[in-house]
Amino acid sequence: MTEKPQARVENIDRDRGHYLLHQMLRIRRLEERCADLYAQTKIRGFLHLYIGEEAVAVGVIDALRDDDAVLGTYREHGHALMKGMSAESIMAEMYGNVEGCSMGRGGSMHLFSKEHRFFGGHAIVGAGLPPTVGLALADKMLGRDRVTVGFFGDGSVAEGEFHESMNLAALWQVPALFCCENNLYAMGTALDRHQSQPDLHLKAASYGIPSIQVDGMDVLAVSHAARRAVAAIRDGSGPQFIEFLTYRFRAHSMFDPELYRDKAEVEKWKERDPIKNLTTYLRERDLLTEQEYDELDQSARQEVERAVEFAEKGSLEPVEDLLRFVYSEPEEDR
Amino acid sequence: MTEKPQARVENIDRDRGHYLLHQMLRIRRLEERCADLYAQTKIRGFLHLYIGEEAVAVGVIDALRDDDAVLGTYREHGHALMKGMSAESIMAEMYGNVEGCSMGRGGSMHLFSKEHRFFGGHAIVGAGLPPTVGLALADKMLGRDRVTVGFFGDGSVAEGEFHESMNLAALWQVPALFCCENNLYAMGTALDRHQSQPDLHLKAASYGIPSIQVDGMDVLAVSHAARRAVAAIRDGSGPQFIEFLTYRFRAHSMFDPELYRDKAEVEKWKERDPIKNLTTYLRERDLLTEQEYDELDQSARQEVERAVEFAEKGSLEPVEDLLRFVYSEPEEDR
Amino acid sequence: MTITYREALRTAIEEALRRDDRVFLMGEDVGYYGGTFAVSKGLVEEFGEDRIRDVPLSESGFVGAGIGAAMGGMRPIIEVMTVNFSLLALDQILNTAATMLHMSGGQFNVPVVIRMATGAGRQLGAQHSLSLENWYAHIPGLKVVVPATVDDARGMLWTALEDPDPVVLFEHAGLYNREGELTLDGEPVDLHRAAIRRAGTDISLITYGFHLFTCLDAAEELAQRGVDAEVVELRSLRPLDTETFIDSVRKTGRAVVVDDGWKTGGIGAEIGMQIVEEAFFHLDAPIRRVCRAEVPMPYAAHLEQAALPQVDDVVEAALHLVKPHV
Amino acid sequence: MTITYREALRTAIEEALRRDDRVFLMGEDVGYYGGTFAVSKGLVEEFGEDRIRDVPLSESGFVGAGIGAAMGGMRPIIEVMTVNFSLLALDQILNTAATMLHMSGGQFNVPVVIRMATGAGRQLGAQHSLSLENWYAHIPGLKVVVPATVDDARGMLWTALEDPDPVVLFEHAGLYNREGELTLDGEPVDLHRAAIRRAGTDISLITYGFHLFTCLDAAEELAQRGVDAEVVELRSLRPLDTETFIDSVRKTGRAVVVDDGWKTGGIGAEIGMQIVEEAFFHLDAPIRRVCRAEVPMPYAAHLEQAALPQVDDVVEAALHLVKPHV
Ligand SMILES: Cc1ncc(C[n+]2csc(CCOP(=O)(O)OP(=O)(O)O)c2C)c(N)n1
Ligand SMILES: Cc1ncc(C[n+]2csc(CCOP(=O)(O)OP(=O)(O)O)c2C)c(N)n1
Ligand SMILES: [Mg+2]
Ligand SMILES: [Mg+2]
Repeated sequence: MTEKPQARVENIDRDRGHYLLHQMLRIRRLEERCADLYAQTKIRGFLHLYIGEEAVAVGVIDALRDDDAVLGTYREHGHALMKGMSAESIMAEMYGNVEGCSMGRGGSMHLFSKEHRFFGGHAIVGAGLPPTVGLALADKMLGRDRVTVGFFGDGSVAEGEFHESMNLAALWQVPALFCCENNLYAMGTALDRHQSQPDLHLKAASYGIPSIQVDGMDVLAVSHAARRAVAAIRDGSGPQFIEFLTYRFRAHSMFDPELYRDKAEVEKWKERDPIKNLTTYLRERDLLTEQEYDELDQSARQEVERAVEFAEKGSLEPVEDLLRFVYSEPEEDR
Repeated sequence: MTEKPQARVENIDRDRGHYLLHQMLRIRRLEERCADLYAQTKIRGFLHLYIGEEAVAVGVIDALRDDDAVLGTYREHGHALMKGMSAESIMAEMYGNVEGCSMGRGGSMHLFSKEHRFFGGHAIVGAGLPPTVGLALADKMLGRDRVTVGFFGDGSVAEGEFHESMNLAALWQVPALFCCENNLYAMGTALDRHQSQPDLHLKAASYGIPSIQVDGMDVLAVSHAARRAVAAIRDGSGPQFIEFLTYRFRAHSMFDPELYRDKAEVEKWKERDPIKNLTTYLRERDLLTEQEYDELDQSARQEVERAVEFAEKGSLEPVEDLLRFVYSEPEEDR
Repeated sequence: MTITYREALRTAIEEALRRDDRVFLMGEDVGYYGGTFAVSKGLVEEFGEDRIRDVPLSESGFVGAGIGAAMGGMRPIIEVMTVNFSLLALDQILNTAATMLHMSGGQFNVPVVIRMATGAGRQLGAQHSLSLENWYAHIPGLKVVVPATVDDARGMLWTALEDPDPVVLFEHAGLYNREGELTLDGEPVDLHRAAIRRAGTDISLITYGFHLFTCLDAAEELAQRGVDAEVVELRSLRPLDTETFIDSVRKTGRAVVVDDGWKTGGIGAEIGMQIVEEAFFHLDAPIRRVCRAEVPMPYAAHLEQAALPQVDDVVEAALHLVKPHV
Repeated sequence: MTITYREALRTAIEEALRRDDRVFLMGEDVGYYGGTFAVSKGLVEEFGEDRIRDVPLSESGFVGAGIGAAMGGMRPIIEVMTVNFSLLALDQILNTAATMLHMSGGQFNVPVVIRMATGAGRQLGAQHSLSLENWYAHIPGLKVVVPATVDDARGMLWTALEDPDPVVLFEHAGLYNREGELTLDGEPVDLHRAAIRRAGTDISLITYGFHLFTCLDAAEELAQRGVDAEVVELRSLRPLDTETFIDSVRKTGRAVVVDDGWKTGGIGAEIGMQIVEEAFFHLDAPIRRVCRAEVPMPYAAHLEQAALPQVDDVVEAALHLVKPHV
């Protein structure tokens, strides 16, 4: 039921290489800017950066159709951006502006977009999984060929809800792709200190769900695995599970003093930076010039700056509206 | 990590054969009488009978020392009796008498005895498992060589708490024996309709816990497996898991119309009745005469009748004491 | 037509399944077992396994899955066998279902109906006898309804299914066998108005669910003693129809609140407090609460009955307020 | 000596670990991370992994394991990072810890201490900003304490560890950095008495936890306006020290209850209701509640602040009762 990690198998052309690189750069630059803005107290609350893990969101979500659904955790900026949500709407949300994707009610941990079928932004670890199963169940019951993708960390595999969800997904054979972002830590607790069996894809396999482990620092490997999984799920073959081995380069959140790991370990992983990784790959094959890289990077940086400008000019929801959205308003009924 | 079901391997003598048979008869007769008394409305609330599954409690608890701990579910009369609690104290409890093992506060689902280290009687499915881990952890931290045994049904394996408990038990290597009483149904839901992977011992194995599947209708097989497991645990080798394949001959509770299974299936399993099974085994080896069987049975029946008499003559706690035992009373502080 | 509360619920579920393809019932043993309280007996044979969906023992999992299915376009009726087990699903109900619309800035509503049995009185002991309606009534984003009559048992489910937001429906297990006269034709009923089930002038007995009948009996008893009690049945615990019970107390000047849950922090406190806030100057006496004793429910019948609100307790509380010196 | 609330808690934990070998601290990231709120920073280095026990994300599992360890002779301090995540462990807390002694007819007590952070105000959004002290205070079998001062942060843990029954200790996350004067020598403190933190004659401001400081500030402001407010800090939410706050209201005749949770069914309703039951004829005015707005907590700062009880809200409520026509 489980397979060995996949080697890079995608033969990519220049356009696709540039596209994937650009997507990762967009996420990286957005989040680097977020870190600054947090220091400037423009962004508040909890802020969890995805820096280092971009290949996962990019490779997986790239394999989806617009009408497929995505759910993430509190570490979901990259997923939201990749699912098509604008950097403006994300940045405005972190500013707490009414122009934000959740009208400023959600913040960094609760990005949502109905238009893009991006279902959050879940900050209770593991709690996004049962709804992932349910969204997929609805598609199955309604005879739609859509796929629902849930992202979650290694930490959530210890939560009971993870197991209840795997069992339900397997029993009902729902069209869901479970993407475990195994970055080796749940906050400050190392994988082998929170999981008696750290090979997490074996957990899903024990439910009879096809499961593989993939190098999450290699966007091409991610993309290949995701495309295969999504195609199979769309064809009606039931749920699939992919464990992505990845690493976060930054602290867990802006409050984390990182006492629990060595700088050297972080540096070692940075050598496998997915952006550097893909850049080297493309350069080696003469699919990317230095100037092209700079252009892609500049484009990403400009997009982020536009987003910051947008947020800076944004507005706050009137306090009188505080009690809105506790219950649906008549025009929203469906 | 997992092994094939064990064949009968214990070479038993007459005394031990009689002993095990007698224990199963004690449970059987007690519960048959409970069913009558329920019909007579002497016993109320929920009543879950263990009839058909006696070999499990008998074979496992027989392998324990007095100072080992046991936790069960709401289907725990047999376990309580086998752990040394008197039929009187159990019957009185079901009558709601103050002489009952839980002073009439618990009823059939909540039998307890501090003296016998019988920790209940848990009626929330799966909820006895985390405390099982904790009791074992206490022994480990305090350097005691005691074993804690938790019994639970196949249904609880679907609960998140089961998985959280397995992971904790494995991470901490606690001296606990997990006994899954897989009777093929969770209320009216058949195993393969509530578990995507119905080989339940594989679940525990996926946490790195040594796990086997054993014929739960054969008390000798149960006993053999339990002794091996308990010895290993006591030696400090960490938790173990045994899945017992068994069957309940009666309805889930006294309210269950048993719409979900065929009479024929029940009859087929009754051919493997653990009492009949052991009786035949002993008879075939000339270790049991018909008269001896009758004596053992009579002794069990008499014990039950004494328990009923005791309960009939029992008394009720004064209503004025309603609010006792919400908090510890000064003399109980320790 | 006279039917039982159980039949009223089954009829409601059956009608909903016929009316709307998006509706399905999911829960432990709703299918082949026939429903723990036999509410869904026979439905799996008629509607099939997909729409009468047995689930494993995974309260958080299947409630969360129901929430997801609702967001995906279905109209699930999730049966959590009893409120006792709903603790395992509370995170999904509070942190996902009740907050989703708000967190998403109004984008994602969750049209889910969650049914659960509640209450004590059948000697099921501490872990199977909770009444936690007050906890649910505390949660913004939920609606909480408590049908007591057969009309409401039949009608509230429909209204709940038409609601775009999560509705929790509490069924007191002591009501399933109770018979009542069906006066409505199964149409949806108003969810938000309390009902005056007996008009009176001397004192207001305010309650919900099972204790409607405790209060009606108490009112009869009180009538014999010359006290004319008004019985207000809340029907919905969130939102509370403050207006109706405040009007009643303004008229009678006295109130007893009868609550199936433990006293401290129960819904009875909320009702009492709202009366103080809105009708203080109309009160001729303090307010009294008749609640469950603050003890995990004992198994023994005599202790259990002593722990639960009884007709006599209500009568005594009312008399104390009306005739304090008698 | 001036120390922070965080330091007071750390000192208390350290002292407990030294005093009693059976004590250990368990929770997510209490060890190598140093504690989510840095309360246990440095302790794993001193006491080792066994006694400063990091646990996986398994709230039900590790809380239940702590309960079992307590029954097995240990004295665990279980840290559930925040009340938001405690929903996942609520079944163990209510159905096991709080009922065990009763279900077993007095045989098995559960000497466990469960600490959790609570409260909002740091822009953490709907899923990380709950205050559910009232839910815990509703549960017979639990004790619920809410230290607000550094003396209580240090002393209550000791008392809680000496208690034979489960004690839940709520720490408002907004207090960790707050400094205060330590007046006691770290001895155990009384858990059951409310404290008069400011004496006054005109009105009683009754509160707990973080809002002690809201109320003290409001009392200053009220003093400027000629109103002499008494501030009652409950300290324990279960049991409630009814006597102390009732005495206060008997004296002042007026009360404002300030509660960090949502209004409907909050602990504020209970306090108010007890005043009505016990001191109705001493009341010169209705009772007012100042609570959190009934909305899942929004992220945006201005909305969050608008949703939380503020000094001005307390002042306004008090003035309304004291000088209704001003
Ligand atoms: C149920 C629950 N418990 C605790 C937390 C606090 N918390 C937030 S993130 C986190 C670690 C999660 O680790 P992982 O799942 O590996 O995701 P990562 O942050 O590494 O992406 C913890 C403990 C929470 N949000 N929810
Ligand atoms: C958390 C929870 N959910 C539901 C129930 C209701 N219930 C009681 S027993 C049971 C079936 C349990 O089956 P299993 O674990 O296989 O044990 P068995 O009864 O077969 O011994 C159910 C659904 C419960 N007690 N607790
Ligand atoms: Mg992680
Ligand atoms: Mg079973």
